[in-house]
Amino acid sequence: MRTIDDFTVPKEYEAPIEKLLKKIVRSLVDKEIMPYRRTFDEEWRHNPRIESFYQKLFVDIGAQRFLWPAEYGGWNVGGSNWIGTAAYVVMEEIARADTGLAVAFGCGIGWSNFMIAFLPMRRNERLLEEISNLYTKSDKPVIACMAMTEPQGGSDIENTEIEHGRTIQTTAELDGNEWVINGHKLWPTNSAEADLYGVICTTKRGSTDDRDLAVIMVPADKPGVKRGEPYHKAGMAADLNTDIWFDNVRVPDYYRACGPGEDMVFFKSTLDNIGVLGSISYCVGAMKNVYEILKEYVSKKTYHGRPLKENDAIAGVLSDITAKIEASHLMARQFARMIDRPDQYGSYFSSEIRAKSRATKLFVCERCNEVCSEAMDILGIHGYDRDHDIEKQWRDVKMIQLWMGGKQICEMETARWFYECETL
Amino acid sequence: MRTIDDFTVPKEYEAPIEKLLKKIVRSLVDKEIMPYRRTFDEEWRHNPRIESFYQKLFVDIGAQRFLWPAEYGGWNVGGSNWIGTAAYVVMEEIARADTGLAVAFGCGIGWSNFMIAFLPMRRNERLLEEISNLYTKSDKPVIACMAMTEPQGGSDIENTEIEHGRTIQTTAELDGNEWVINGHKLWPTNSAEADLYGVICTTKRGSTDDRDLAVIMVPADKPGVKRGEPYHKAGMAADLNTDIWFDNVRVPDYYRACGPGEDMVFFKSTLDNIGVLGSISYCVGAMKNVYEILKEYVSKKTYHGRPLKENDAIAGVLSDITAKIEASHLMARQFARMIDRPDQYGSYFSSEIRAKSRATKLFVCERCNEVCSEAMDILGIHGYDRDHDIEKQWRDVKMIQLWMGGKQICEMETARWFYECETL
Amino acid sequence: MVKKDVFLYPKEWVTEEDETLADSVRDWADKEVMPNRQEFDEDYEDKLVGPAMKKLFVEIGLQKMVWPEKYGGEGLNTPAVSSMLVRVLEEISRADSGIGFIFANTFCSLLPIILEPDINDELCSELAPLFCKSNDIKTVSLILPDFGDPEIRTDDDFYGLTAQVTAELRDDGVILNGRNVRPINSGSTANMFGVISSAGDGDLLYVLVPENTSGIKRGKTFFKTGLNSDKNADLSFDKIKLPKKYVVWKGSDMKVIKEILSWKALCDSALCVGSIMDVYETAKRWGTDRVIHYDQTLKENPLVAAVYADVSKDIVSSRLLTHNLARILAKPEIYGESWNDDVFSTARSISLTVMNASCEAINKAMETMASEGYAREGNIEKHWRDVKSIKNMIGGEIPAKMDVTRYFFECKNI
Amino acid sequence: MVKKDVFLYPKEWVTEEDETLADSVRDWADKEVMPNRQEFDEDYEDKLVGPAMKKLFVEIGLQKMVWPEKYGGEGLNTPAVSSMLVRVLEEISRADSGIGFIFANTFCSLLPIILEPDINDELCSELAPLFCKSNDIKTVSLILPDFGDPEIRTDDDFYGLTAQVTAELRDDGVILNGRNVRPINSGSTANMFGVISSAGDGDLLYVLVPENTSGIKRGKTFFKTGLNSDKNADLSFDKIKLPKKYVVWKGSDMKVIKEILSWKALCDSALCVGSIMDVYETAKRWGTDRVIHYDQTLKENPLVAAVYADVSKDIVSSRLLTHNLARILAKPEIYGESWNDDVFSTARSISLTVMNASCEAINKAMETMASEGYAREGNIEKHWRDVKSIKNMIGGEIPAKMDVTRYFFECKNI
Repeated sequence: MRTIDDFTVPKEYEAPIEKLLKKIVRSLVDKEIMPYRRTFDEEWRHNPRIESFYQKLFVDIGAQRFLWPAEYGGWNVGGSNWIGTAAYVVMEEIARADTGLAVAFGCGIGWSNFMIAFLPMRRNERLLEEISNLYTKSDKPVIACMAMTEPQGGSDIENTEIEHGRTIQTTAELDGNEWVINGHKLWPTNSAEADLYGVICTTKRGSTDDRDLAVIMVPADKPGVKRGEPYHKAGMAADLNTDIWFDNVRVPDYYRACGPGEDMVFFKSTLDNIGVLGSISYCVGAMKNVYEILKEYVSKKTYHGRPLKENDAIAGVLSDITAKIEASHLMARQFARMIDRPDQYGSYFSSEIRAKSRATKLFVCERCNEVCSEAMDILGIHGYDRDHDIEKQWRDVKMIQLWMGGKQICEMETARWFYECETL
Repeated sequence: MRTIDDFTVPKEYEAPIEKLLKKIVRSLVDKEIMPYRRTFDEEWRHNPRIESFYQKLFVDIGAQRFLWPAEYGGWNVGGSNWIGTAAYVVMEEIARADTGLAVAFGCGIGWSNFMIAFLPMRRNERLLEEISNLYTKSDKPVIACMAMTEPQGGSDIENTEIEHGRTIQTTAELDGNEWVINGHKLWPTNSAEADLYGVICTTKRGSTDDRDLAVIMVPADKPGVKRGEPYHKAGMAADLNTDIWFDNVRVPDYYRACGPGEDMVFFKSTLDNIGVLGSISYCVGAMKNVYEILKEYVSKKTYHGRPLKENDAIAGVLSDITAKIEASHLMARQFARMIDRPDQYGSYFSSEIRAKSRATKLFVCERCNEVCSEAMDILGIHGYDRDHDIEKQWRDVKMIQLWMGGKQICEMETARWFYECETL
Repeated sequence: MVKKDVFLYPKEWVTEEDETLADSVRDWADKEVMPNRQEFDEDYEDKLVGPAMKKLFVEIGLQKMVWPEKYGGEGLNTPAVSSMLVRVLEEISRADSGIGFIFANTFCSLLPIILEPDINDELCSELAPLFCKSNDIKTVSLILPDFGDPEIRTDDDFYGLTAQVTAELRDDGVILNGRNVRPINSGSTANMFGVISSAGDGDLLYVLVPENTSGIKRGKTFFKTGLNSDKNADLSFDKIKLPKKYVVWKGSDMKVIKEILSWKALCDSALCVGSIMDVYETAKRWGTDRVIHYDQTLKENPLVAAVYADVSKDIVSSRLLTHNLARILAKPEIYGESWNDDVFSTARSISLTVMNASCEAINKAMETMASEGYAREGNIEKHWRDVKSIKNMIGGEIPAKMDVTRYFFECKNI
Repeated sequence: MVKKDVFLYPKEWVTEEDETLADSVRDWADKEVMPNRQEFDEDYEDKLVGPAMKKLFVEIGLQKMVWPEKYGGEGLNTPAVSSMLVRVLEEISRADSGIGFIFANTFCSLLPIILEPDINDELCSELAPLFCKSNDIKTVSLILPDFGDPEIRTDDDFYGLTAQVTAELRDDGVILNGRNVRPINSGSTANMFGVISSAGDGDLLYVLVPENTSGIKRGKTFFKTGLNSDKNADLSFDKIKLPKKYVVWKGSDMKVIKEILSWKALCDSALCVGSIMDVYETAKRWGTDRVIHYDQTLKENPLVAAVYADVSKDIVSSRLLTHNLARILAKPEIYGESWNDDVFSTARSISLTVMNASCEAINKAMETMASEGYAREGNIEKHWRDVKSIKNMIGGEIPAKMDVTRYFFECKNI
């Protein structure tokens, strides 16, 4: 019988430990998440099951030691040339059960460490050591959060090519050997439960000089950090979003990630590489889950006295869904590979990779929304009840399309590169 | 400046001579086809320019010697483990200029030789020698044609999994050591100009036994072969389609391709492998051409006093087009790779490859239709004139979706495998 | 607030009385729902929905209106009620589609006994007081054929779909049986059930079942995507027995089912239109207040404006089509009866078109609002969930499509 | 042949006279076009199109009808002509959209001088005889703003689009200039040109230009995707000089352009509807005659039937919407004037919806016909090319979308 593992995997791109990783994560989510995920929506304020899952995945299995350099107690996977694929596979597997958890995981351990440790720029050893210790030595899950969006400006902050940080309202001022941070961020993944914030701020309001953009690490327990209640959303309840206010928050000067100019590169890479890799993995994970649920339903329920899947019209929809998953998965795997092999595909800081990453997110998110919606429609009057989980995926995945500047910025970044537009 | 070569090529899948092949074919079509293709539509009855192009490509460059085994005077590319990719690249390049020419090329030299020579079944040496000599020794282009569709039955003949040849009306009877063929075929590529027909027929009308399906080679100059006038179509004028009647046509018994049972495998492979590889390469070639034309148009014409491409709304459409091309191209390249590497992806006779090939054709054709249509809409009141060639591609590519059983059979084959349907 | 005619509709077909009623429903919505509508979704203890509904159903009196005058109603029980229905449902759905959905399905369930010229006097005289004299909300839960389930039944009762309930007609009454029965609406709360059941001999029955009939068991109210003001639950009918008078219709020609579905198509469409007109208001406000690129109003960005064009187009068309369907149902003398195949197929066609356009419109509007489109407080995502749920309750897109093709292409077996 | 009301439309709005005229156009189509319509596309020597058009334009008399009675016309020059126009264009387009397209654009070009209540007596008395008394076909070629070209002009004259012709108003007349001018229709053959031109001072002019004006040069008739009964060619106006009376309108409020575009939206929609109703006929015939799986009628295959449902839905909606737009234009006293922003935006919205639905419907119908969908003899691909061409002639989808959003979202800069 065909399963989600029958979608084509480009064999040439498989990571060395890919199959093992898949197996470990799938068995964990099948046990810890799948049986309970239907209740997540009502537990959007507080969900103890997620904490227990984090403990198992981050600490017991050791995911939070995964990426770090060996010299700081990590497993150095972040330095391998298959990190993109490995990260993709893990996130896809979690997303199959719950995309909210997958993004919480992706953002929680993904960006900060990977970036600081492995970006080919000035390595901020002192900060790296501090953060790495936080992750590798802790026996509690450590959750990070990248705080970028602000109350106004749409996707201006993410629109680095045009705005160059001009609209950022959160400020960082150097006072002696400390940064003083003031501002208001909202919506980021993990914002309501993070231990560590990476705050996108400006050292000079209104500036369009890339060097004035700063990424500064702010531990959540610093005085002046205040956060709101979790938002109530259409779905994706496992990811807790809220407002964060920084009121004269002081951190040491070396908490700035990389420094003037390089912070902008860091920030872009967070969006273009890790952000996109995550987004498309969540979409594909959700779609594969839709496939497996749908398959069971259409094999059981009948129409004209025969299983739904034997009706040509329904089979037509099933096959459209399948083709979209196959295409999205292949596109996603290609992108993961491009992250793994800059020697083949060029630096992942390049404008080419940025454009292609956005084109990929644009395309995969759109297909994912369609797949979930079409599947729901097949279920008829059972499509809208919690029992089949497809409606959950439908609600959850819309968020992926909307975040990181949404669909429009993907369109602008894609057009800008492929058509040499200058003013978008 | 970005060009059609900036769509992502999976580096790991590149064929050894891929770049060279591209260059040779592109320079040929840029010179011989591009400047003249606008007139093809009015020359649908007879087009001398195409003949000259064939002479250059098939004979002078030697494309018709390309695939054959070395022992029969060929270059043995058909036996390489990069034949799928190499064939894909060549067909895509021709299709960029004219999909009708590309399919005429693909069918003209592609299927017959490749299949007989390299399918892992009984090798019909006597036939192979005869046909290979036809190709490798001729100083004129040799054009082949696979005759399958009949006046009734929709896609029944192509629907081998369900019909098993039951509806084939063209018969082959063994009379001594000769096959006697009777029947009526219509629509196949090259039918109006082929030198050699591969005729799908049955040795027993109404049979559902795969062994009764026969693929028999019929040289066009045999007595009893009659063909009609070329059809007048919506586009794709460079491919000449017509009716063919076989009236007691006699050929030697060894002109049957492989024999009972194996002919069915041969036929399926023609559709699932070569047919699909061709179809998707034509689509991608056309889409890339649309991209380059469109790019020029939106860079020049203005709206609100600025180039069209600098209008965000138009850029949005441009980027959707781009993402569709990128996705289709990647999916197509993956399929070519799967043909190249049965060691990695399994035999290309498998039901898995069949299903995935159809899913790929389904998906890529649909995107291609959308891309051409959206591009045409951007052009406004210039969209419908011959001058921009986009309307030509729009008219031409619809055919690709319709042939080989059309969209519906792609849907049924995909659903059948991924959902284990039994009665579609 | 959007003027009621920003999106043009054939005003000639809507009477002044219809507009007056629609205006009072709009007032009700603004007062009773809008101020705290975000909480309507999780109003598990019925502190908000019930009281608001009561005002609408009882005080404004919707539940009384559609009954014949001679039985205590207000006599809006002619086909000409359709345009009023559309305007009223538009206004309810603008605030909360779930409440509109309950009213719509109650109305559709009662149609076969209340609608001129075929009034069922026996049942009207018995049931009208319940709806016209009570101070409580009264609703009917509609139970239609569904996909089959091999563990229960898979018979082809209604063009490939299976009746969820079986009926055994005896001399002294009718016995209904069914388990895991999924109603369209109000399974947890309805005062009556309108049930399509199969007699097994090729005939279908439409039976009205009072809630207190012994042998009815209601399951737990389940969580669902949207329409959360409506509390739904699966039911079981364990050999429930009813007097024959409750068998409203019996036959093999599907007449009553098609009548109900044609009117349900109208109501569903009107609910969708109400929703997307509110989405329009919200999106417009957002697009006007939000600034990007330092000094550009969001709605002035051409890419966003292109999305708004798609949203607007969908509303323009959906509203016009819905009002046209109302007219078609209002004038059987011109367009034919609601159960005729041409009207039935046209109704199903229009409702599919409107639902799809509405889902698409909301989906796109969300995409211009970034995360706010996804937050409860953005007031868009609820419509997105509600309208998708309405579409689900059409009973599967493919069977609905077959209803369209069957007439236009004269098919027999689909 | 499909009955004219298989797809319901608001018959109440169509008069008996309208239907009678439509019937005679249907007869014309069946007799003059249908028997050899496949050849209309390549009728380079005008052996078929011209004679057929002449019967329609002159003998049946379409070109005379819309002129005021007092100038020799038949007085169908009121807004109420809209429903007749739709029915007639439906019938023409069923057979050949190109011919309908010529008539539609001729009508739209003349609107500003012939339509009640704003009749231009001077031009009517001069021009009416040309159209009403002649035994030859008389047509007007419409020239609208287009995307700009840096080698010519890129001014923002009409919401970002550039007038293709510039005008210089002098005391003794007007001088027009333009090169590479692309008309909407009939560049090769028209007897007159209806030209939107820019005065350079923010004002636009609508000028009627007789074909014999010196300085007009017509390019070669070009090959195009569809609408091949219409012979189009680029033009150049080399300082052509005209008396002032030919300046029909001058202003900065876009009034006349919006009026023309609103009516053009109606005509384009009606043409699309006529096309897809014929596509429906052909697809139905094919689906009924064709056998697959040995003994299954094609249309009984559920997958094919699902495609047919999409096709049917698109026709149901498109036809209703088009007739609604006709009503909106027919009744300015209820819905407002055709150049008002709400009517203009609604018209643009409906025409976009109808065009897209029509393109989609034909596209899908083709997909059920395998190669036959692609062959000329299948009689579908011509509609596919024609309708796509009509859509192209809207002047770019994005500008049209901006026309929709500008009103509904109150945008200023798009």
